[in-house]
Amino acid sequence: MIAVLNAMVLAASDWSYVAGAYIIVVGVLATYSAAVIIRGRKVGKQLPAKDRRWSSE
Amino acid sequence: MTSSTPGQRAGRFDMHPDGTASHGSRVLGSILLIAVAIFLIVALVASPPDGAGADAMGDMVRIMYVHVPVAIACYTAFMVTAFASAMYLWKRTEGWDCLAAASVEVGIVFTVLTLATGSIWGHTAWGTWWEWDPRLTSTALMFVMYLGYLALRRAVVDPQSRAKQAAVLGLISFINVPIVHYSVDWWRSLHQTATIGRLDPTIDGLKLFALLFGMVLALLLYAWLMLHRFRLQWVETQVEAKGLDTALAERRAEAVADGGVR
Amino acid sequence: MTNTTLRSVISDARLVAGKDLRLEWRSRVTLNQLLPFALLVLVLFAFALDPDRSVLKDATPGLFWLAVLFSTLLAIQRAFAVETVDGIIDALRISGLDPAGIFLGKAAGIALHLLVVEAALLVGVTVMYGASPSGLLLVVATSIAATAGLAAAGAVYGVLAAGLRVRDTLLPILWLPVVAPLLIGATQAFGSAYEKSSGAGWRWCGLLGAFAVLYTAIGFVAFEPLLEES
Amino acid sequence: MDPVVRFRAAVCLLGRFPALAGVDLDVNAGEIVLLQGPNGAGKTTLLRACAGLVKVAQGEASVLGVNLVDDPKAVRPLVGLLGHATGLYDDLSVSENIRFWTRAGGASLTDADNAMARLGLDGRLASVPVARLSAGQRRRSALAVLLARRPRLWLLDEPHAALDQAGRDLVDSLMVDAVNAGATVLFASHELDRAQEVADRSVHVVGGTTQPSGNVGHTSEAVEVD
Repeated sequence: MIAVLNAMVLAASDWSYVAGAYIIVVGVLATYSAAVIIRGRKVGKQLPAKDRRWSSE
Repeated sequence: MTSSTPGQRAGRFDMHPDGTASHGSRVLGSILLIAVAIFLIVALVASPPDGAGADAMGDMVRIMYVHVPVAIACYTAFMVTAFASAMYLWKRTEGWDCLAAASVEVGIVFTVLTLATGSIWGHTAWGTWWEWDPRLTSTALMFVMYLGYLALRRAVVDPQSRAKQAAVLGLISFINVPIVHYSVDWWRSLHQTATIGRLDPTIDGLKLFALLFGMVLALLLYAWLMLHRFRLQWVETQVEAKGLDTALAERRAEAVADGGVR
Repeated sequence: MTNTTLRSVISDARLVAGKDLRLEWRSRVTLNQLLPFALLVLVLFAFALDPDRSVLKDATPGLFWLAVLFSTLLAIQRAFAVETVDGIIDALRISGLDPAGIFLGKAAGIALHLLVVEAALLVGVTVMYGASPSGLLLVVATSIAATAGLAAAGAVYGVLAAGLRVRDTLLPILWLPVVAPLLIGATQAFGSAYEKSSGAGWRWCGLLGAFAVLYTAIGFVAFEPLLEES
Repeated sequence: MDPVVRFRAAVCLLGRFPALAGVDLDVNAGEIVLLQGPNGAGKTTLLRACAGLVKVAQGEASVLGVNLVDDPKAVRPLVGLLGHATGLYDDLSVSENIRFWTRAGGASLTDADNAMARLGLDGRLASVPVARLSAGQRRRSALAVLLARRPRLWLLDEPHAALDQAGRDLVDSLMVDAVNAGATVLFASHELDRAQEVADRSVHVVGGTTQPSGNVGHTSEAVEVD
């Protein structure tokens, strides 16, 4: 794993580091947001809408 | 954008009827989506590479624009947890407990990102994926500490016990963060060699703007994530507690079933 | 008022610590299990590193405190295992003992056990690693300060985990990151003590003392709510 | 005079389970009251709530003038609880255990010695580690701790369990002595024949609620056997 990473790194320029960092940040945040929203929908089904104050505008 | 009747305006702008979204979170989320796009353009395209002096960072400086903001967001998250824990111990209302729990989870996500971007940044500076840099090391310890917080929450069954124990732990953990940080700092400063130094580039102009933009964006992202995560935590607590009326009725029914005795 | 409270806290602490020492005297868990374990860790370090003494000798401060840290985990688990069987936690809550007194007593009991372990380890590293300290006073001061910190933090996290089914696995992940500063400080202080340059060592020793004071204060406040919920 | 124990629609939760689902109970000073009811009815939780060990989540509850909803801890020094568990350290001897818990409660060692003598633990048994005791002997030791602490309200959960004939007689006489000395006794038991003899009245606990109480003799048709 580390060897592969190192090989990639040797072949690449600064930009691959930068791209890696940005992809990780954006990717992790997007995945986590999606996970939270999906979990919210699943659990929310078990609770009537009147108990979720934010759902009624 | 009312979505009371599903199907009438079914589309991607409709809120999911069971979800944790609200009008406010929708607006904030839309703004953030646009802001992230602008930020990426500013940080990756518009801003110039660091190019002055012998230890210039070149394009690597761009990692700073995400590393520093996510680090700030993770410290903010744990600060919110400590505050919410203190408030829970004072007020004993479940909302504060939900806030503390939600903030730890979001904070851990930002901590992972801090460690990852810090490690990538470090690889160019030090040539290894991990160097015993004080900030990185103490962040890693903090990461484990808050994983322990979540593990404790999972281990306690009774909601009130869980809230109280977690609140105490949330407060103590926050006291630990600076202790760990400074002890690691002193530890490293004794062994500091010339090859290991933090490269702090001079940042100004558009670079400074990208950094500040990133910080504001990270804090807003934290706030938006918290809107959803807090509501999720709240719904989970309510679902847990919802059974009480039913449970009371069932429990009393045992007496009725047994009531022939009188 | 506060004076009498403090006096009752201390007398409760003496009662609890005395009970723990008596328990140890009857059961000999520390003597028969903790001490051999600590010395075993020293032997295992030698297997893992090198039979060549110079490596072991150089690493002595760190290895010593790692061995102490692992032994402390067992000591904490033992200290709270005796309190969580057969309704004893309930008895403690109802007993009229001041929770701060119970905290101090448990911490003092753990600390005394640790001091015995450390004395044995000190002999162990001298004999097996060939490392003898030049600054004996610093060694003693560091041991006392670090032990106080380890025991105080141990009592806080011990009671936190005490009532849980997963306590044996949860305690290390909660407690070890917290005492990481103690490992650093004690290792650095021992490093100076073993290399004759004890200037920085005393500063580290002061840090250890400050940690001990801080965690004693935390224990005074936090033990009561934790005892209620464990 | 206020009752020693006063519960009104009290609800206690164990986790999410309402072990008590609305209890009304009055116990007056100097009474010996028997709690009867099937297993899992909530008798143990009721006794633990009286001792300030279980929070009262809804309703009103006070014991010895202490409001259990606001400050359950304040009642603890005033009561003595004998639960299913005995609360003794296995590796310490009988006398060491009794002396430790007596001193913890602030009573004198003379109280501890007197209590041990009263329960017949002052002889050879005193120096035996608790781990080597029989279940009945452990219970006697726990009773000695309770006696030495001189509580104003005795809370006994199945005090007759695991005891021999002499031990049961001793428990009964302890309860009577306690009441004569000004204390009040609330106890749960399944051995109704014996319990009803010593109790002034009984209260039926079912499904986490209390049925209206009556005189012991009149509820004898409610006797259940498990």
